[in-house]
Amino acid sequence: MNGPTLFGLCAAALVGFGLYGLIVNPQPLRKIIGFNIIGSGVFLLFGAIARRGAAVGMGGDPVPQALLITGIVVAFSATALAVALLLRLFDEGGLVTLASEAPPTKTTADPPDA
Amino acid sequence: MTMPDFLLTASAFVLVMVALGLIRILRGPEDVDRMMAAQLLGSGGIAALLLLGVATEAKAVIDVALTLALLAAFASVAFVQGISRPDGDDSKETRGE
Amino acid sequence: MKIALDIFTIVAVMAGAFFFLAGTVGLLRFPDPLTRLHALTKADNLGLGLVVLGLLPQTDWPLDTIKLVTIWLFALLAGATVGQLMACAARRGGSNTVDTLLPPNGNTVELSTPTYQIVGRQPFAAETNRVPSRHRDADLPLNSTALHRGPPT
Amino acid sequence: MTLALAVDIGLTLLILAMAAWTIAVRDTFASVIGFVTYGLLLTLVWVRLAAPDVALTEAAMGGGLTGALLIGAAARLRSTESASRTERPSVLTRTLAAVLSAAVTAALAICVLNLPDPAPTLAPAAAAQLGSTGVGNPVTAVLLAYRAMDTLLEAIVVLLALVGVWSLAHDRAWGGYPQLRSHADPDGILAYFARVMAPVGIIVGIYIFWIGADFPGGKFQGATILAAMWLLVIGAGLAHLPPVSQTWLRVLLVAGPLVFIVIGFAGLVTAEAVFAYPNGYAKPLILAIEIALMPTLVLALALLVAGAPQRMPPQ
Repeated sequence: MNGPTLFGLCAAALVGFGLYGLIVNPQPLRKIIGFNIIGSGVFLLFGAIARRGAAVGMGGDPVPQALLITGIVVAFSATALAVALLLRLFDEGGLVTLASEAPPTKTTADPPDA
Repeated sequence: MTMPDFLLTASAFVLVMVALGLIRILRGPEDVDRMMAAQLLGSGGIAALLLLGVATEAKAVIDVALTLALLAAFASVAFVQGISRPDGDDSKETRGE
Repeated sequence: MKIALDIFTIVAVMAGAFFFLAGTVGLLRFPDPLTRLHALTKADNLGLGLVVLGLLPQTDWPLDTIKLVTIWLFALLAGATVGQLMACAARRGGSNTVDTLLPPNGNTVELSTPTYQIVGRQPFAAETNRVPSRHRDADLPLNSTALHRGPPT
Repeated sequence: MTLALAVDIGLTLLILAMAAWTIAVRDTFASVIGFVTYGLLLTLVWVRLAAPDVALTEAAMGGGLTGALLIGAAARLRSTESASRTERPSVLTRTLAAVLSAAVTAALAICVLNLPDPAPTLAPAAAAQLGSTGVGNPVTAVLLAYRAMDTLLEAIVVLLALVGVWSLAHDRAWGGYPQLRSHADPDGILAYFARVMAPVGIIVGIYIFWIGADFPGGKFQGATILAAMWLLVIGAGLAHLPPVSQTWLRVLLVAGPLVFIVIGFAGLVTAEAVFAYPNGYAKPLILAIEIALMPTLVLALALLVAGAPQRMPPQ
């Protein structure tokens, strides 16, 4: 057992945890968090693979590392968009639910004037 | 025991301490208590990171710790604001634009 | 000279590690948020500070030294600010005391959207039950005896 | 080496415990705190995996900005907590989910244990070309020289996400001010904190950006720090976010990708291919792209956290 293998296994477990949370947690914000944990698990797996590619004096393969940075930024953007969608849903009805028999929503609310 | 070994041991010790402090995150009872544990993890993590970085002579780790210190402070402030704000609604705000 | 600096590093780092131990024990054992906060700041300020101090002789002058000291100053500044804000939040009874932040008449808050009042208000009433009544006075002056009233939890 | 492995094992256990708790805890607010803590631990793991560039990104994005984003949402959605709890899925669903998750974990673990040995790597190829870019940090060289298209698309993704967030505004708030406003006393402790922290933070952000060419760091990490400092100043009540209809804001937001595209396609004329840099000009051109992307990223990241416009624009 060495460091990269250990963290690779850790990453596999994280993907599992995140997937379970994504399915089971009813609140959409929790689903977003679960999704982020899946994402970080995938990143970590990728990072462990990058670490295994250490050569010519570099601590790891720089190509996966560069892709990881891209991935983290894109994951943040996606999270921000998801959160914005969620908040808009909340503004519409005051409730946030993904249940099929959603309670009747009130009329569209207008934002206050500045 | 050489210097890197000592620093690595110290780093592991601080991490263990912080890990025990995380029990407070599990127990709560209030969000403030959880935040304190997160704050402890923040400073403990920075200390462990610095010890680790100096032990392995990885210069970049100091920059990581610097970033962590900045952003951990930012996140803590965002958290306290979130806690003292019931639903994020700000219509009680009196200062106009 | 090298040996003297190394001994200094060892002593300072061990002292810093001790304060992390103290902070953890305090965080786990102290009875209420305000005393726990007291323990936390020891780990924050002294623990990290002594570790940084101990590492100074092992790093290169000047850039790394400046960075290390800056990290500690950030931690001090953030610890002091967040500590005060957290103490305010803890004094109000933590995050669940929605009612303490509402105006005295209780039920009419001008929320930005009419919908919030109908749907969004309901759970608040349920939350209210969890708050000890003596924590409901939101506007006590900071230096009042209120600071000493935290209930053992 | 065994000592280092012990640290790794401890870190792994800590991360797994934190992730499990973040998933399992009832309260959403507590879950967000758990997630930020988890991000902090991941930063340590990236350092252990010898990826300081990724560690910097994770420290800035994972803990800081994502934490602020989620905490704002959790605070606003707090009133929906108890309604959501009633929707807890049945035992059957949970069992099936657990089985599925365990199966995915097992499959991934088998893959990890059967990775090819010796591991394939592009490090020698990257090292061989490093000299021709004039950049010292291989990760930056990969981001801006060999895989420049990825980086361009990434900046555009951030921009598109921002457009998506803005398009969620109510009709009346269209082009108006984002929600984020301060409750802080402008003479209070938070204002003091922001006054001291923000200038130093801005210097650190620019420093992290600047050293990115030769050492771990770069525009994404630096931009995240600067965005966080801007949000801090706003949160302390010392400044306001501009309405999103401001022309200067929109110009700055598109300027970065535009410069990137122009330089990229200029490669068609000056060098042989799109996103190729003419000999000897690689470093200044990479620098020009980074500097142009910087304001775009700072504004876009901060405004992503601020969310959709909620208040009307000035008449």
